[in-house]
Amino acid sequence: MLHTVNKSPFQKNSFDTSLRLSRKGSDILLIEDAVYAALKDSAIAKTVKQAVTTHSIYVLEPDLMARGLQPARLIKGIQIVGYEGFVELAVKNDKVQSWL
Amino acid sequence: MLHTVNKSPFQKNSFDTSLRLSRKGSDILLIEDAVYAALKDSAIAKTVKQAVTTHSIYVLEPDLMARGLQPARLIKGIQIVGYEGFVELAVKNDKVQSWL
Amino acid sequence: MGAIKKFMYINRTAPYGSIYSLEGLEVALIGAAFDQDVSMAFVDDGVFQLKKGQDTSKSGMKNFSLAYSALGDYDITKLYVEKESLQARGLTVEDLMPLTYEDQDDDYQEKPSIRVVDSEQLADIIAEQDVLLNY
Amino acid sequence: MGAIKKFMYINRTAPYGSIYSLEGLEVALIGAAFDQDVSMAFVDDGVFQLKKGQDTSKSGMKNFSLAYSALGDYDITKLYVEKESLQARGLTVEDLMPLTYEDQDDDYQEKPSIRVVDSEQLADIIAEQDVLLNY
Amino acid sequence: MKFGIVINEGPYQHQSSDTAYHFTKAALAAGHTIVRVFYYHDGVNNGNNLATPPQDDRDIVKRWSALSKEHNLDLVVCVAAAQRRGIVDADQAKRSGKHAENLADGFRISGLGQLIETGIEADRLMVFGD
Amino acid sequence: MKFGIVINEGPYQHQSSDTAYHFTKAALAAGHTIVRVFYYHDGVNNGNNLATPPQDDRDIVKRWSALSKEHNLDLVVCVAAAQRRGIVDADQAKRSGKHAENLADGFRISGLGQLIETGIEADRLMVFGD
Repeated sequence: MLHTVNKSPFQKNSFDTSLRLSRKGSDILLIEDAVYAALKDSAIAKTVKQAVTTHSIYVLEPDLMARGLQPARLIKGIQIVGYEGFVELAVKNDKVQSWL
Repeated sequence: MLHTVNKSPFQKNSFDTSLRLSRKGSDILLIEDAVYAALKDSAIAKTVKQAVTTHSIYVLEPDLMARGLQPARLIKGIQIVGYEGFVELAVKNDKVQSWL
Repeated sequence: MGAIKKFMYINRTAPYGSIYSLEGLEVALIGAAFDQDVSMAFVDDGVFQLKKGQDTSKSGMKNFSLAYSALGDYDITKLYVEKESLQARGLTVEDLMPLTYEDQDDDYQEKPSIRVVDSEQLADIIAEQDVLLNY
Repeated sequence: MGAIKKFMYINRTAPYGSIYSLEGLEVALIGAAFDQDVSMAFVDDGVFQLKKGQDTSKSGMKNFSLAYSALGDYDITKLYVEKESLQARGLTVEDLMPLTYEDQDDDYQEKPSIRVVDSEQLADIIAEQDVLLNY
Repeated sequence: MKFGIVINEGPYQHQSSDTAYHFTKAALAAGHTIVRVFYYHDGVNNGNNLATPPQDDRDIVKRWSALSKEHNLDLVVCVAAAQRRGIVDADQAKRSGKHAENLADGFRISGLGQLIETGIEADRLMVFGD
Repeated sequence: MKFGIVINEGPYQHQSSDTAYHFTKAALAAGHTIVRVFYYHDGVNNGNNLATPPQDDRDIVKRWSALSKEHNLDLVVCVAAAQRRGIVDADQAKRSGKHAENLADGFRISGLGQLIETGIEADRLMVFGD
């Protein structure tokens, strides 16, 4: 199952809820302001590093770029995809839930 | 100085920021979804009880009523005002900051 | 149109502060006519939608809370409320409206629609759905 | 119109996810013509507005980050960035655009506009303002 | 005392316009003056006269128009925000080659300078938004 | 594969409509079908043809109209949400006694049932909002 999140984890609880209500092994795609969750050295980096071991975490490249976040700044294990990759994730998983 | 907050403290960081960036002794008025911050026994009640000792905390009655929150459910020391009281708080304080 | 799908409406917002919950309920009521397998989840501030005693007379908004009582008549009988969300907000199931439905398979007995589940159970229920809409 | 007022624009939202930061910057640039005492605060996700290297070519949005460089020319020279917000996001001031202004009172020397302050200092600065707008 | 009111969200989606309306009414009832109501961001949608809400709900656009008429309120919609979102008066419609206007009674379209002026003229500036 | 797209926020204020647009384009480019794009809540404002964004910015309304024309997309605006917010086609304008319509090319107004139908017909339903 694919879960998308579009809110900054520093501003709203959507990312937390996506972790709480997704099964282990799910795919989580961070889009829009949720891409900030992928940042190394943040106050929530520990939670995200833990999540990388239980979920497959993806981040949308066009949204990373718009916000000036370089790939080197991301937590290891998070995978970068474009809009094509977003479509592929939606095809690969049989259902999609958007945490707004 | 009057600070207003209109977001649920369970959903967004506005209430936290209002506490961090307001001086002790300031007035804080909880309106709209921020009225939930006044609830007893919640996961953030400890923070709010502490805030009542450093700030004057008010809550907007029409918004409490709409959401079905009875006065008996509120943390002690939080004062209930109507729209008239909201206006009076804005008059009494020489400036107003809205934490959205 | 083929097989029946599992539709779940996931409610995460409080009422009145924004319109999502009201317009989300409108979707659920309209959707009931389509004979799908429908359930609703109340998570995060969504649990506040079911709070008893809503009274909008002083704020001038439309009080739509009574419409939740109609869900049973529309055969929407599975309302999952997340325990962790209730607890974090200092609420218990007694704070919620007592929503019920008449069970056609059990001599039309009146039964509670609200089912309190924990996060792990709800994650499993969500994973079983086909179509997920969010309000 | 009487005395000069202290205007502060408090920026708490990230760029691109919503329009508040772009339209907020438009207010600051227009407001500069009114000869008030203007400052800006960057708090919470607002600090991301100043992040270096924004590139919207793949997302098709308007890249307005270069307009922050114009603030100095508009005599908006006090950009307060909250230290706690930077730290929580794993950022340092080196991650931000190097915004500067020419100090008319000091032989037009180029000086940094960004002033990192802690929460307590910022609370004091906010308490000194007359008009507060939020983006 | 002179109040300025800023509304940053459209009607219905968020409560901001409701709260601002009740605050404005209460301020007027207490004898205060409203320098201006300024609509910015999606707030400009409060001036869309093509809205027809359900009969059992409040009519937010008409309510602002009526309050403006009763108290001679200056309701100003930001031109730049309005152009982005499709709120136009007859003049704007002509300039941008649109087939119609949709600005409600009592509202006028003007520049962001009016927001700054409101901040200067008002004793208190109240911001309502999301 | 058949995708359904739901958009719950208006243009510009939130990124949702942008993300939905790029997703839709990428899905079409990969050979997938779009059953319908359904606009709900403030999403109905994506269909307001009175918008004139700045020339150096994208025109979100026109972009949807153009994509619809190119790929024969069904763009549906929810009637109840649209009435609240003042988005009307010629028929709705007549029924509600409005002086004008403002629904952009390629969009049509219909009921919430179309949203449920999209969920039934599509292999994947994608929700974009705030």
